[in-house]
Order: sequence, then C-alpha cells, then structure tokens
Amino acid sequence: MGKTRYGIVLFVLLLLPPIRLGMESIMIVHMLIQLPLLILAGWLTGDVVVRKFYDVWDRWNGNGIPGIILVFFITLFWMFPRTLDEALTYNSMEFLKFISLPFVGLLLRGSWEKLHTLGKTFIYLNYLSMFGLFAWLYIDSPIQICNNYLETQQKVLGWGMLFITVLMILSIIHYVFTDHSKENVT
Amino acid sequence: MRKNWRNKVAILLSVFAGLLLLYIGTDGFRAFTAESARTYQLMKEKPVFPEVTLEDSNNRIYPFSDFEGKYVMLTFIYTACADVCPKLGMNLAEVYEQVPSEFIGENIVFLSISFDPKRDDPATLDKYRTYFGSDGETWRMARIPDQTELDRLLEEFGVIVIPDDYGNFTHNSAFYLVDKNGVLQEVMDYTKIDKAADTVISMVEEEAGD
Amino acid sequence: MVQTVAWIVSLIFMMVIAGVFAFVFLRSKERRDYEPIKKKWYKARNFYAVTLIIIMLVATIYTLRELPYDQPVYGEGLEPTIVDVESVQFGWKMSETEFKVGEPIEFRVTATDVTHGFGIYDEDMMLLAQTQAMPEYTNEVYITFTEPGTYEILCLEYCGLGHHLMTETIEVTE
Amino acid sequence: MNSMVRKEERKANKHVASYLVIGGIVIGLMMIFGILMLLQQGGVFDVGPALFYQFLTIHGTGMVGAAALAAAAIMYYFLRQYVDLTPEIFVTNLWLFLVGVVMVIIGVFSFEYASAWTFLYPLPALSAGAWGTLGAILYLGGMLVLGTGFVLFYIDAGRAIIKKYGSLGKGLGWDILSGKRPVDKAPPKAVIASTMVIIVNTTALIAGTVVIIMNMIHVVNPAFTFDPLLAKNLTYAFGHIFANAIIYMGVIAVYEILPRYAKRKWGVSKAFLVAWNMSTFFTLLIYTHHLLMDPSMPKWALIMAQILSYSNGLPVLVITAYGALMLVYKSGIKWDLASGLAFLSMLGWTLGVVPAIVDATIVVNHVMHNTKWVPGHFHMYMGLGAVVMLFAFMYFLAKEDSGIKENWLDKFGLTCYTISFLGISGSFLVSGAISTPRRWATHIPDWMGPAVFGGVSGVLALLASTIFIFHFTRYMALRNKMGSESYEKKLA
Repeated sequence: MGKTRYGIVLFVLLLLPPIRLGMESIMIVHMLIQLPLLILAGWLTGDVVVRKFYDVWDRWNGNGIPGIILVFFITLFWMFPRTLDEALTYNSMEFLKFISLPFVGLLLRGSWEKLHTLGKTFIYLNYLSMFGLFAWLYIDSPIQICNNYLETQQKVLGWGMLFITVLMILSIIHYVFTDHSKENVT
Repeated sequence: MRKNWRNKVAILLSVFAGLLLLYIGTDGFRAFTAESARTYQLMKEKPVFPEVTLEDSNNRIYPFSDFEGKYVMLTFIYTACADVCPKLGMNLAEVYEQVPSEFIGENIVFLSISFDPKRDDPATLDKYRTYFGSDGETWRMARIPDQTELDRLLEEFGVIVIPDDYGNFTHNSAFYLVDKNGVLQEVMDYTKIDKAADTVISMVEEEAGD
Repeated sequence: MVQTVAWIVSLIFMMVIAGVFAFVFLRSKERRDYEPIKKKWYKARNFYAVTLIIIMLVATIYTLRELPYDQPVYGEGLEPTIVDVESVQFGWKMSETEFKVGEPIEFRVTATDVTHGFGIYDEDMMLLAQTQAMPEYTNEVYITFTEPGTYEILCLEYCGLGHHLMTETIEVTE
Repeated sequence: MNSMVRKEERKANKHVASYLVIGGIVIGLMMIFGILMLLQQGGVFDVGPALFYQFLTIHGTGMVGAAALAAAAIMYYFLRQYVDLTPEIFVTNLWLFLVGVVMVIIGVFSFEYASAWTFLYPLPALSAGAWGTLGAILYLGGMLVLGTGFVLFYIDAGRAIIKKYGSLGKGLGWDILSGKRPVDKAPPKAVIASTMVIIVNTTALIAGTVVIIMNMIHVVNPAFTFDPLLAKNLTYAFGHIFANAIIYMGVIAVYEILPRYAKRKWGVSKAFLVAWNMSTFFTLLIYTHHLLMDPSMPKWALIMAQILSYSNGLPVLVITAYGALMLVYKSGIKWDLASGLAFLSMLGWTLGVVPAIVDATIVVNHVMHNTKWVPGHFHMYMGLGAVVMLFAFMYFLAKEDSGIKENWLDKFGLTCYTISFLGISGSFLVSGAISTPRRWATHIPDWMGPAVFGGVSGVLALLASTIFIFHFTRYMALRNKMGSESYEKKLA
C-alpha cells in the first residue's frame, strides 16, 4: 500500500501550480523529468488497480502486448515537438497529459513483466532508436520547432536525449556481455 | 488459442487506438510541430486582418484598411532581432525582386510589421528598412503603437511572441499573404523563397487578369 | 596510372589465389592422414600470416604518405585558383571553366539539393580525381592539369533520373 | 520422444526450405533485372532512364534482402541444433519479409520510386518530380517492415545464445581467449558465427531504423531537415554491415558441409576465435570506407577506414579460407554439388577480398570510387561467395532430407555458374579499371563492350541459378509428396 500512497503524493505534487509551471518552463525538464515522473506516479499506483481488476486485466492483456503497444504510441505521441508545445498553449492538452501519462505507468505495471525477453528487448531497441532519432531531430533542426521554447532549449533537450540513447546503448552492451548463465539454473 | 481471443482483439484495438491518437494529434500525419499545425489551422480558418492603426517608417499614420484593393505580403519582425528576422527580411527582399514590377505597388504591397513598438519607432524602422532595400512605399515597415490592437492581431494570425529577460523575443516566422479584402490567403514557409514567389505571382496575376 | 596499377595488382593476387585453390582442388582426390598435414600447414600458416601482414603494412604506409585530402604545398608566389562548384539536379554550376596547364586549382564542391559526385575525366575518359558533392558541406579537390585539352565533369553519385546527364566540360589550354 | 523430435525437425526443415525457395526465386528474378541493366548500358536496347533506375533500385534492394533471408535460414538451421530458437519468430520474419517486399515492389514499379537501394538522404524527398511521397513512403515503409522481421529474428537468436552460454561474449569465446576455459569447451562454429552476426546486424538495423524513419519524416514534411553527412554515415553503417553479414551467416554452411564431406574435423581453435572477434569488431567499424570521398569526415576516421579494411581481410585470408583449403587438401573428399559449391564459395569470397582491399586504399578510391569497380568486387564475393553458399546449402539440405539425386544438369550448372560469374565480376572490374561510372543508365561506346559481356555472362548465370533452384523445388515437391509416415519409414 505504501507504493500507492507515494504514487498519489507524487501526482499531487506534480499538479501543484508552482512545481508544474516551474518544470514546464524548461523544455528538457518538461520532457525528460515531468513526463517520466507522471509515468512513475502511474506505475506506483498501478499495483492496486492491477490487483483489483486482475481478471479483466488478465483476460485482455494476458501477454502484455496490447498494453505495451498503447504505452509505445502514447509515449511516442508525447515525444513530438507539437504535443509538448500544445500542452502549454491549450488546457485540454495539459489535461490529457496529466491523464494519459499516469495511465502509461499503469499499463507498464501490468504489461512489462508479462512480456517475454524477446518482447522486452524489441521494445527496448525501439525506444533506443526513437531517442536517437528525436535527439537528432532536436539537435540538428535549423529552425525553431517549438513555439514556446527557444532554439537553445531545443538543443539542450536534444543532447539530453542523446545522453539517454548512449546510456541505453551502454546498458544493453553491459547486459549482453556479462554472464547470465547462473540465472538460468532453475 | 480460444482462450486468448480477447488478447488478440486487445492487440488490434490498441494498435488502432494508438494510430488514431497519432493521426488526430498530427492532423492526419501532416503537422508534427505546433508551427505546422498553426499554419494548417490558419489556412482552414482564413481569418480577417483586424482593424489596427499602423505607424510606418515615414511617420505616416493610417488604418490597415488603407490597403484595401491590394494584396499585402506580410511578415512580423522586430529590429533588434539578430537571428531569424534578418533572414526573413532578406528572403522577403528576394520575393519582392521576383514579383514583376508592374504589379508592385499597384496590385500588391509588402509590409513588415514590428511587434516591438517600444523600441521600433519610425526612425529605427527607417534605418532598418535600408538594410533590405525596402523603399518605404511599396515595401513598408510599420509598428502598431496600440498594444491591445497588436495583441489582437498576433492572436488572430497565430503569431506567438515570448519576450525573454534580455530584451529579445522568441517568435515564429512565416510569410503571410492577405487578399484585397483583408482575408488571410496563404501562410508560407519563409525559407522556400521560390515557392513563395510563385504563389504570390500566380495569385496577383490571376487578380490582374480579371 | 593508378587504375592500371590497381587492376594489375588485383589481377596478380587473384590469380595467385585461384592458383592455390586449383592446386588444392587437384590434390583433393588423394587421401592422406590429416594430422601430419595439419602440423605442416599450421607452421606454414604462421609464415604466411606474417608475410601477409608485412605486405599490408608496407602497402598501407606507402599509400598513406600522400592523401588527396591534403592541400598541396604551392610554390613561392603561386596562388591556387579557387573554383566554386555547385551541383543541382541535374547540372553543374561552376564559377570558372577555362584553365591553364600548370595552374593549381582548388575546386570547392557543394550541392543544393541531393548528394552528387564530382568526377574529373580527361580526354581519354579516365577518372583523374573526385569528391562527393553534398548539401550543407563543401568538399575540396586539388588538381593541377598537366595536359591541355577538353576535360569532362561527370556525376559519380546516383542523384535521380537525370544522373547520367549531369556532365559539363572544362577547357585547359597551354 | 524420438518421433516428436523428428517431427519438429521436419517442420523446421520445411520453414528453412520455404526461406530458401523464396530467397532463391527472388535472387533469380533480380538477376533478370541485372541482365537488363547491363544490356541497356551495353546499348543492346533502350528501356529509358526511369525504368533503368527502377531496376537499379529493385535489383539492389531485392538481392540484399533475399540473400539475407536465405542466409538467415542457414543460420537458423544450424544454430537450432545447439540452442533453443523460437519457430514462431522464424515464421514471423518470413511473413514480414513478404509484406515488406510487396510494399517495396509496389513503391518502385507502381509509383516509380527509384532512389537506388542506398536511398541517400535527401534523395527520397527530392526526386526532381520523378516520384511522389507515396512511392517513397511505400519503399521506406517496406524496408522498415523487413527490418522489423530481421530484428525480431536476431533478438530471439541472441536471447537463446545468452540463455545457453551466458552472454554474447561467451558466444564469441571470450572466456576461452582469456584462458578461463579450455579451448575444447568452446562453443560450436555455428554459435560463434551467429553471435557475431547478431551483434553486428542488430547494430546495423538500429542505425537503419533511425535513418529510414528520418527519411520518412523528411519526405512527409520537408521542413524537417537533418545533417546529410550523419545520414550518410547511418545509411552506410546499415547497408555495409547488413550486406556483409550475409556472408558471415552463409559461411556457417561451409563450416558444416566441408568437414562432413572431407571426413575431417574442423575444430575451433584460439586463432579461429580471434578471427571471429576481429571480424565482429572490423565489420562494425569499416563502413567508413564508403565515405573516403567525403573529406568533410574527420581525417583520422578515413585513415582508420583504410587500415581497418585491410585488417578485415586477415580473418578470412588467414583463418577461414586457409582452414577450408587445409581441410580439403589430400582428404579424398567426395565432390558433389554441395561440397563443390561450398569450396567454390570460399574461392569467390577470397577473390572478392582483393579488389575490395584495393578499393579501400584512399589513393585508389580517389579514382575508382563509384566506378563499376565497386560492383565488381561485391559481385565477386556476393555472387561467387555468399550466394554460392546458399546454393551449396540447398543441395546439402536436399540430400540430407530426401536423398534426391543430382544429375549431369546440376554439374553443368556448377561449371556454368563459375564461368559466368567470373565473367560478370571480371567485366565489372574491367569497366572500373577504364573509369566507367557506376549507376549510369547510358554508356559511351568505349564502356559498352564490358557491359554487353557482363550481360551475356549474366544470362548464363541465370541459367545456372535456374538449374539450382529447379533442383531445390524438385526436392520440395518430393518431400511434400512423401507423407510424414513414409518418410519415417525411409529413415528407419
């Protein structure tokens, strides 16, 4: 139950106007901290929901694939420069953000563990190339692609994403080259 | 196999829902940035240029409706701008060059509007216009002294201007073409000079041919 | 000429390889014990590997001494002619197309649309030098013509349906 | 229990055979386009540049795709004898391949998309009016679908290897190289080669995904621009590695076929492990030799490209080809199509290394890059190497699985194929030596001779390939006719 409480507290904290506006004023914090924290909030509260509706969940999301597909699309959606921009301009988009991302966390909670290694790796590699691509887009774009943020902020975000890409590459290299033979002894 | 039909349905549904989200969120995969979405929206709405009073580099004061009966090629700038605006001005100058001279001033007027009325007084604008070879008559540079009028125009034409702490502005840039009745006809990519010129010329020619 | 040397060297090495394969093939019908063969030929392999590495090292050092990327050292008071080359689908825009024999020339090559390849051909249609013509980048080619004549510029990177039509001539006089 | 295993094996063989038949037929079809292109260049007839460049695009894409598909079948066939692969993924890959191929074909022929298989940014978006958005999206989307299938296949193989051996490092024998384990505990050759291919191709496919999606974004919305040099790097990292990996998958067949025929053991030695680790490392890095004519690249990267490309010749020249020769020498080997083709493929690969290394020399590249010398070298190690490995495996599988007999026609095919492919690659190399530019729809008269010669040789190569594929489809028909029961009896 502790986790759920943390999740709700986190969500409320993120909602508080000074924190919310403060985070949104810097592009990289907006995308790479606020959005993931919203997902985290959903993930923390997800336990209860998944347990409560276990039957439905199991029936419709037995292998985790439907859930992870939704996760993929929603997160992709929030990586577009436009959505980030519009979250600041339109209240409806802001609202959608605070609903959809905790939902992503919840879906993640109920899907990730169910996926086979293959599915996990595939999703992981997908995000790897997505971060790489968006990093390139944000760094290289000669024009300002967000109306609410300066071009330099855009570049900072791009480098942030590149950093994540590099971390992801390093961690997968670490994973495939370290020994896992003991884990298989069951 | 029978057991997990729901799962299969759910996969299809989630793919569908995901694509739908992306489709709606990008206006049918057309607009991935707020800027392109804005352009797309503007072209659909075709707003009318609101009534504002301009003060140009020659110290003349007149309402926008003075341009009635002519096409107006517009851009929004501020003179202290160091990055986009000079480029915007240079590109507009190239479009100006490409438009056949018999139309200039007769069927079409070029206009750069400053959204920084405090600093961009007529004297400043008069100096600024010389950088781009603007004659101040067929290509005018003007400010809108009244802040509420200015804000309304920016709002209507979807121009976003954010001041920063150093007296600079972050803003979006494009060419705007307004027709004889003050209705916005085209929002064009300011980096595609030839394309913009072609659009302008064909519109004006069509008009002149009538 | 580089092409001829490359062709002959390749031909020699390929013939040696083909010869070895043919030799082994002809000896394959005989049946001998594997162990002595292994012993003998493993030893030979060490010698072979060392020889191969030495050949490669020599070739590497020899061929890397002078690279086409480096600006040549010009003689006293000799200023290179700088030629701006801009490629577009499907043609070449050059700031100059007439040159003198012995005049050092630097082509600064770029493109405005897609990637092209800037290749200079002599009168016998042999390729003398080339570089990629890319949007956003400028690549340089350094050349000093030694023979008068009509030279041709050919596109060497696939750039669309008019790729083979992208030619231009330059004149070199005494 | 035994019959269960056998049944599963039969099913796996069926899938492998489907891969090979589809791969083989596509390769045959692509040869037709190749011949048409050479004859067009030779001035024999004139199909016009638009169609020529469509042929060019489909020929490159189709050849690499089909050969990679069939080579993946080889990898699957041998790797599954050691680790637990997922058959569903193997089948999924085939389906995704077919979907991708259909998309590519529609894009190229219905929407006249012709960016060559290298789709060098920003060409897909800027065609000078030759093709539209839809064609480009279909082609690039098809590539993406194709790539997804392969990614799934490699992830599954990687997962299986990690499960059995602990890590990809161990799959490459790192614990043996570091002396922690004796060399006789080394993983089998099929596992080592597969591990190498998994590492390099996953990398290649990720690079490919990024550059393909980036091209798609640019096609849909040209306002988004990207750095063309970075795009070029990613494109060649993808293309070079993916095409090269075909031969590293195919060679598994040689490793398995030759020892059986020579009745000698081709063991894993430390040198062998070193060679494959070198190949892994070099294959990942040497794609930059495609950028030797881009002085905008850092100079050290280009010099490294030459040095590493030279070094990349060592593993095959010193270990693999040499090992094959030792194995065959005075072994009393029984020559038939499978062993003959396997031997020929080693010759083709080794021969191809020579012009490749020559071209990777910066001073030579300066006057031979993007001439027909380049297709010359890769037609040698692809056509006379990789594809021959595929054919060798077809004959091997047909014999293993059904005992179908070979006849004089097949032997004729072997001779015909060898001579014709030496003709094709030779004519390309000659064209390169006389500076014939690559990818030109028309040739000046001086360049036409070798092109016609290559085209005619191509017809012979097509004839030989048809014989090979015909043999294999005969086997397919035969094994379909035999019910599983009669097959059981035959084996019993």
